[in-house]
Amino acid sequence: MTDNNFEPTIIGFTCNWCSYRAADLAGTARMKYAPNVRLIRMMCSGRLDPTFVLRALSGGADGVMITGCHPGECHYIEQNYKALRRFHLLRRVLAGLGIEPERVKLVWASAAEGAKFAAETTAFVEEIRKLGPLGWGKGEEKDEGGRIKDEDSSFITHPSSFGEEVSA
Amino acid sequence: MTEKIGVYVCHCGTNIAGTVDVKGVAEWAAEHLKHRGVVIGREYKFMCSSLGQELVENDIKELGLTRVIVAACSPHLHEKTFRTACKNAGLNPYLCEMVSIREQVSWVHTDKVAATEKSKAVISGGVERVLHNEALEPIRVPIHADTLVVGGGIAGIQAALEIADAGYHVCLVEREPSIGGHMAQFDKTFPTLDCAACILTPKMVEIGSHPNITLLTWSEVEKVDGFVGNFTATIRKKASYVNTDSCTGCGICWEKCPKKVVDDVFEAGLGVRKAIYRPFAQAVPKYPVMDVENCTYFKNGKCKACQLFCPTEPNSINFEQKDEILEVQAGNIILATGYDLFDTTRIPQYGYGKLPNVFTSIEFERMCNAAGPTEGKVVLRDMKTTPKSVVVVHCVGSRDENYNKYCSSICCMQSLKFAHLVMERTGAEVYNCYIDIRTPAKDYEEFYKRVLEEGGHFIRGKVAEITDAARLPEEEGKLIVQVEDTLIGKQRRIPVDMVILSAGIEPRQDAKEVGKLFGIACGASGWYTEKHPKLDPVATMTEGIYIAGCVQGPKDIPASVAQGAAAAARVLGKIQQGVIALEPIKASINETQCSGCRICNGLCPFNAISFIEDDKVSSINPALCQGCGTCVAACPAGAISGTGFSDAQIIAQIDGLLLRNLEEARV
Amino acid sequence: MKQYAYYPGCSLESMATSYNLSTLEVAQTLGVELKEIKDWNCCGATAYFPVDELLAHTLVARNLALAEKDGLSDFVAPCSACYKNAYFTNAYLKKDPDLAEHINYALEADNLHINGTMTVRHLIEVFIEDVGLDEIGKKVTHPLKGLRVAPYYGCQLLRPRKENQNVENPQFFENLLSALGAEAVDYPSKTRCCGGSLIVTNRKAALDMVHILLQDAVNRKADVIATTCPMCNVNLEVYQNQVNREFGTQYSIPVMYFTQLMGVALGIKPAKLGIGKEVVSGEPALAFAY
Amino acid sequence: MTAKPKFAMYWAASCGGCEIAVLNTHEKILDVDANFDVVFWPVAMDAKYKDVEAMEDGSILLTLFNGSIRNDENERLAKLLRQKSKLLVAFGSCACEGCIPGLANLSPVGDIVHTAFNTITTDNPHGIYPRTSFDVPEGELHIPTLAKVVRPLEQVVDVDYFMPGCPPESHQIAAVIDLVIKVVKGEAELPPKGATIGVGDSTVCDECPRARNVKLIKEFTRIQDIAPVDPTLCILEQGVPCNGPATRSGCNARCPQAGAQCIGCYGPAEGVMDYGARLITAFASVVDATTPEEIDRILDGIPDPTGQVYRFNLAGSLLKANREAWIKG
Amino acid sequence: MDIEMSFSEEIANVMYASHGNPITDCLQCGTCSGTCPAAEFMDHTPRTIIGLINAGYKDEVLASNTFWSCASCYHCTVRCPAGIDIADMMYALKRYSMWKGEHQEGLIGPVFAQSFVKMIVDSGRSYEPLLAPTYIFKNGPRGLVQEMQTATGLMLKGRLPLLPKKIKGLKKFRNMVRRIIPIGEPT
Ligand SMILES: Cc1cc2nc3c(=O)[nH]c(=O)nc-3n(C[C@H](O)[C@H](O)[C@H](O)COP(=O)(O)OP(=O)(O)OC[C@H]3O[C@@H](n4cnc5c(N)ncnc54)[C@H](O)[C@@H]3O)c2cc1C
Ligand SMILES: Cc1cc2nc3c(=O)[nH]c(=O)nc-3n(C[C@H](O)[C@H](O)[C@H](O)COP(=O)(O)OP(=O)(O)OC[C@H]3O[C@@H](n4cnc5c(N)ncnc54)[C@H](O)[C@@H]3O)c2cc1C
Ligand code: SF4
Ligand code: SF4
Ligand code: SF4
Ligand code: SF4
Ligand code: SF4
Ligand code: SF4
Ligand code: SF4
Ligand code: SF4
Repeated sequence: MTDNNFEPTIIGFTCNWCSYRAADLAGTARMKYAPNVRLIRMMCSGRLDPTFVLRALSGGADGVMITGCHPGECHYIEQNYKALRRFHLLRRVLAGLGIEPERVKLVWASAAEGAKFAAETTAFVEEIRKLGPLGWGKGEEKDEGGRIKDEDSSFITHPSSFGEEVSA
Repeated sequence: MTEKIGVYVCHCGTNIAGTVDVKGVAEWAAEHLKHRGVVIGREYKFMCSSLGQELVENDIKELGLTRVIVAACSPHLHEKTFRTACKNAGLNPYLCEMVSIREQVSWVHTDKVAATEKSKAVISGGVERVLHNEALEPIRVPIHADTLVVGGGIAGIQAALEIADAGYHVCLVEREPSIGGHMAQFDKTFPTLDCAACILTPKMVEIGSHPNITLLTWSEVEKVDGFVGNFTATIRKKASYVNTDSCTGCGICWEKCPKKVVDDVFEAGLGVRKAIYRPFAQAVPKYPVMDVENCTYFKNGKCKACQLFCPTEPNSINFEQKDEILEVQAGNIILATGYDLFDTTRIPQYGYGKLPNVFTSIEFERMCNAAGPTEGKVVLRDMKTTPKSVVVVHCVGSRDENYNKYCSSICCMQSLKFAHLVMERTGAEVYNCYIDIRTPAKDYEEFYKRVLEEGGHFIRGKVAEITDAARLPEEEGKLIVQVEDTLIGKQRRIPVDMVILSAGIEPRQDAKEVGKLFGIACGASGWYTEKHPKLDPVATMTEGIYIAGCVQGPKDIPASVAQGAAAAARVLGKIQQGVIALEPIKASINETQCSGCRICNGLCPFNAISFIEDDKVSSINPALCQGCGTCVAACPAGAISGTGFSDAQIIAQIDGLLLRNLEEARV
Repeated sequence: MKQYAYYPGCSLESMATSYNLSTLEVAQTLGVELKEIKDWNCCGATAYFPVDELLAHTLVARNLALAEKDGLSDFVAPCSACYKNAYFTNAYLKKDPDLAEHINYALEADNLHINGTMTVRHLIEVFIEDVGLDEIGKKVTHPLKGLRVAPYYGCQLLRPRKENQNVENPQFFENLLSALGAEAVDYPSKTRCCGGSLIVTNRKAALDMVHILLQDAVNRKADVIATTCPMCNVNLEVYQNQVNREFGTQYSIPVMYFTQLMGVALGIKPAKLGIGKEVVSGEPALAFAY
Repeated sequence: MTAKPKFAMYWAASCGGCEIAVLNTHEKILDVDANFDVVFWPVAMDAKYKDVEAMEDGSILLTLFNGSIRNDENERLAKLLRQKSKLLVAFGSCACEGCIPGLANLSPVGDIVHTAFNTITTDNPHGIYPRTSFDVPEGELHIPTLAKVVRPLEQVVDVDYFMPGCPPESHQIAAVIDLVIKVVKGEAELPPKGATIGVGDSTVCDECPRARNVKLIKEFTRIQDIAPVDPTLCILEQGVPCNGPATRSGCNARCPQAGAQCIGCYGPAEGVMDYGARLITAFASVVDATTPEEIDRILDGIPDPTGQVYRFNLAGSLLKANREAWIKG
Repeated sequence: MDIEMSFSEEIANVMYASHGNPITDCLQCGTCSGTCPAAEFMDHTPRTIIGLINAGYKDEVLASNTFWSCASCYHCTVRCPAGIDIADMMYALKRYSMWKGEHQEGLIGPVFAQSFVKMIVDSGRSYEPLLAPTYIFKNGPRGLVQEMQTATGLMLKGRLPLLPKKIKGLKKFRNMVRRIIPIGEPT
């Protein structure tokens, strides 16, 4: 399924010291990249709680980009390694849930790597475009009580693939 | 209470307005985020101008805004500006958030529609986040006026003297029996060729006698507790077996000591000392230390010659002395533990250790030193023959993927110094084999010129190998240095009597462990990481811990001294302030919810998290916490929360960015 | 007892028969079971790479695949060039799935497949690592006392770097010689190239390189040069005449395979070790062993 | 004497363990009878749906609803009981977060039906599948139809209180019953709406007697693969992924006390949005490695990470289901 | 993007990919040339060749005998401070020049390499006497005499077999080779 008009929505988590600055640098240098990524600034990639990724994916994002300082260059010494470990386990869990692990990407970008940030962002948007929409946001629209609407809980009656009853 | 939020969208001239429909965005926010508490959406040409700031201030006062969003450039540029404006208008500055629609929208996108839509999403995210912001106050901690300096090389000496002269107390801890560091080993120092001892000794003496300095030599820091303003260091003062109250440093003990030991540290293996020794004549302090590994008495229970001959009353030799553990309080710490020399045996093709007349740079320095093992004579390993020809090899272990990738930055100048000294003392022919000659400081190029004028030969080429296998008669009995002379494109074999390896410099072997003690990190090459490589080279990421000299990276004496002084200035600034305000971006643990699982305990690089055994809960020391948030994200019980970066804030921002807030009213 | 996939290589069937003989004898004495790979092909020494890199790797891979098919996992080559080729093809195959795919496609045509389960070592490594110097020392019946041997490692045994090996001043050959009771000479050109691959294509350069090796050995008063490779051996031995003619020298120094020296020390009859096939006779140097 | 307040209990998609747990409160069950008028409890007494329908809205004081919402009947009853009850309690893990039935969300419902009716373990030579409605002379018969995903009670109706556990511990049930009785008598106040009741403040580790240290794991493994197991040391420290650190306390650390790792039936701690995320971060935090290869090697020791972190919570998690089940249903 | 490939990129591309092949990282330090045992016989030192490649002097490089004089000893490779596999690069240059059919006149290397490969492809094994005629005359009459003497000496010692060997599964072997390089259809 490739939808040519599909514009992915991507949430990017950036670290205050490196990748957020890399994004700033890409701006200062007027580099161009795809507008599909919306960034959140955290103090460190180590702040990345997997909940955030799950929230983004379940709330309508088609992909999540996590960025931090290169290994060995973390502003907080070694916290990006912790982000790396979580990222690895999270991807495994997502795969178990049938979600392409490629929808979550980890990029190391130093404050000087504006070009890398721009290039990785554009590349990621293209990767997600190829994967197609994730399709979670819609299902969670709530009615006034904060519950899933009736029409979403589409009941199964007769899936066409099911065999017909054969009279004896 | 219902929040009143003001949204301000900046044109930045045409910087933003050129790509984003600023007016449309401001109106959209006012209308579509009304149910989220936005009471006003304004646009303005230059938000950071004084008029722009006044706009915000007036709205706070007149409309009673309780939260502010400024959509403009990067928060790294103007967050402070707008937070200050809020503060001036009586709003807690932490209730103001900036979102970037310039660096991250208008400058990087071209499609006006997409850029405008993204701006709306970004603002929506900001609005949701700011709804969860809390009013915060900076944390204030008092600063202890004493300073701990670790490492008594030239950098540490300089730092200690600056602070002590300013009237504050310093404790200087040095691992070796004497301060002085590497500089004490040299004879002359480039580029002016002053005698190292002549300029260093006065400073060492000053340290020894300064009323504001406690000097702890033969000592090491074992533990550091506390945080900026209030560190407690546990220091082990190793037993020297000499009672410094009575010892006069007369030297009779080491004269009489029968046990000779090759001095691998100060004399770089070229000279000998005794089992009881003072590393060099000008050592500070003047007292000897006993090397129990080699002392005959400690080995087989007999000797005690030193005690027998010691003339003082009471006798200064005390075989019963024990290590002492001291605790020192300090408000700030300066680390100046210097460097190690690259181990040249790691490059077997240079023959060091196998070919006797291949010397290291430090060996050569000792040889040139009038107080050294050859009394300043430049001779071969036989300690008598004067060399007639010498090759100085540059970049040994530096600029090489196989060893250290970086340039050691001192060895070019040091090699030029060696060329000069060899010519001055022996008249020998000297060849410098180099890749590039790097002389980027005042009077350095002039020094290079001088060596050229003195007749030094320069061969551009990294030495491939050094051998004693002669092929031609003129090579017999010589060291042959094989190198491509790249300027003529020929492989050359240069037969000489002596080779000096300008070994590079490396982080101290224990730099990583020592760094951990103080909560600071090493970069990829192993040097300590500074807060900012250009704008804050002596501070570290850990408040209150400073670095100076070669711990921060390879550098020469002038630069080490400059950093020592700079670190001292930073510390003095802190002491003068009396109290320090820390950003209130901190993590804290809810004790009721904490299960004491200890998952978080290993995660904080600043040792901010500790486990309280009695209550079986973990706890965070806010002064040590740097606010990275790693533990917040890690606690499986959800017991850790962070001010300024709470789960609620980030989750809300995610929802806002995804525009999930538009459909329903949840205020 | 562990079996090794033995890859003799072409030279051991022609110029270097004595290497083959002595290898098999010594292996047997030490209880190392060498099982020759069935229908192996030439690995191409250094001559394939200039033509086609993929072909070069494929030819090597075929031998590895044959060994795999035999259910063996330890590939042993006595020739340093063969060893180097096998070592790197094997290493690249393991870390480069693309290459492995290409090669397996070609191997399919020969009903073969390679999974990358092999470890590749040189014969001398197997003796030192698996038998052990202590064990070898214990089996020595005729210590090579007083024999000054120049241990010639050559290049392909060491280079390019294999893991964390000391490529500039290795010591394992010296240690082996000491275990045999011989005196290892501090041989300055022990890791210098003998020019083996140039002997055909650039005779002048090759002879110059051989000359330097002989000169260093003679200057260090070696009685014999020991080698680990048929190419080095032939180069250093067979071309001594040509060197003498070219440089006006008088070299006549025996060049023996390390396995021959081991054999002598282990008390194996010289004839069984192919001793006597040399152009420069080793007999005077080894006289005491007769 | 005023009429006794009314009590109901219902069993939706669940195993029935919750009902047993209520009976397991022993003599406490008599208090229920003494203090309440049991109007609807299909497992214990006969009653018709239409009787309930006939009741006045809000006339039942307390309904303990166990089981998740798997089909339209479950949903209908959930809505009905919500309408008729003052206090609706999601009782047990299934009602709170989907529990084991929720693991069905790993597959599209079509696959589930297919597996049930047409695999080698089923003797169904003609490939006959049940229909959800069928015409008989008496009229049209309905059997409940499956929803595309299993949902916890809260995703269908408003819930007043949550009482997790698979099943909830009997001492906790007893405590809750006591509390409600006290409230009825005016001796106590109800906790705020939406609260989780019958649980502790912290997580299982809080009640676990095992000793613990800073954790650095080089190898994850299964408990049966370590010998000997240290009975006094934290199981997680011994390399076995224990869900205790993330699981709400209240069970008295039953599993770790008995020598097994906690598998997480009490659900997330207070304020936690996604239980699985908390476990991901907990396990990842103790992995002692810095290179991707080494991290992967260590994580290989957790063979089914999704099952490990979502055994009881999948339906109640942020993502709720496997993608295929969610999209295709 | 149709940017033309630089000569150094072309060469890097014919080198084994997983090395990274950073030939543009060369510092021009000369370690390789200082090390090279064959440097004296090369018209350009290895370092100069890298310099010429990076500067795009393709014709000069192809006309040079440097890479044909390389003994593949890898001594330069292990010493290069920039992590460049120079010996591998020399192989790449050989391949490149044979591919383009451009090399210095009168070199034995290219002929030898080709006849060697042909022999192996034909028989699966190598055999010294068969190879000899292809290059032996290049060394001139004196070389020929020397070669004959050397060969006779070996023959007498039983070190030169009289007949070439072949492997058994030759047909399948050739099919395998065919999947990599064109050697003509099976007959
Ligand atoms: C051969 C050579 C020649 C040189 N010549 C010149 C020259 O002519 N001119 C010039 O400008 N520069 C020269 N330099 C550079 C110069 O040596 C350095 O710039 C300077 O010494 C750096 O001083 P430092 O205080 O940072 O380090 P160091 O001199 O290394 O001092 C560090 C001190 O810390 C102590 N220490 C280490 N670890 C601990 C610990 N854990 N606890 C307590 N104490 C500890 C050490 O014992 C030492 O005393 C030369 C360098 C070399 C190698
Ligand atoms: C082209 C170029 C590129 C460079 N790039 C880099 C780089 O990338 N990274 C790097 O680290 N360094 C770089 N440098 C070096 C860097 O510019 C200097 O190290 C640095 O700017 C020095 O700062 P300064 O304050 O000493 O002097 P300056 O920047 O020159 O500042 C001196 C100030 O004093 C004022 N002034 C002068 N006389 C008087 C007076 N009599 N009364 C009052 N005010 C006076 C001047 O107007 C000026 O504002 C670069 C230099 C050049 C030339
Ligand atoms: S700590 Fe590292 S990952 Fe985190 S913000 Fe800083 S630099 Fe980035
Ligand atoms: S007792 Fe030890 S230190 Fe003293 S003189 Fe004897 S050997 Fe030297
Ligand atoms: S300072 Fe000079 S000798 Fe030292 S590493 Fe740098 S370039 Fe080489
Ligand atoms: S991770 Fe959380 S629950 Fe565990 S000890 Fe730390 S704060 Fe307490
Ligand atoms: S937020 Fe970071 S710095 Fe603060 S205690 Fe937690 S891990 Fe340590
Ligand atoms: S065994 Fe499980 S429940 Fe007990 S302390 Fe360890 S992790 Fe927590
Ligand atoms: S050794 Fe390496 S860096 Fe130096 S010239 Fe040769 S290729 Fe270039
Ligand atoms: S590999 Fe080639 S270029 Fe390199 S040193 Fe050996 S002969 Fe010279």
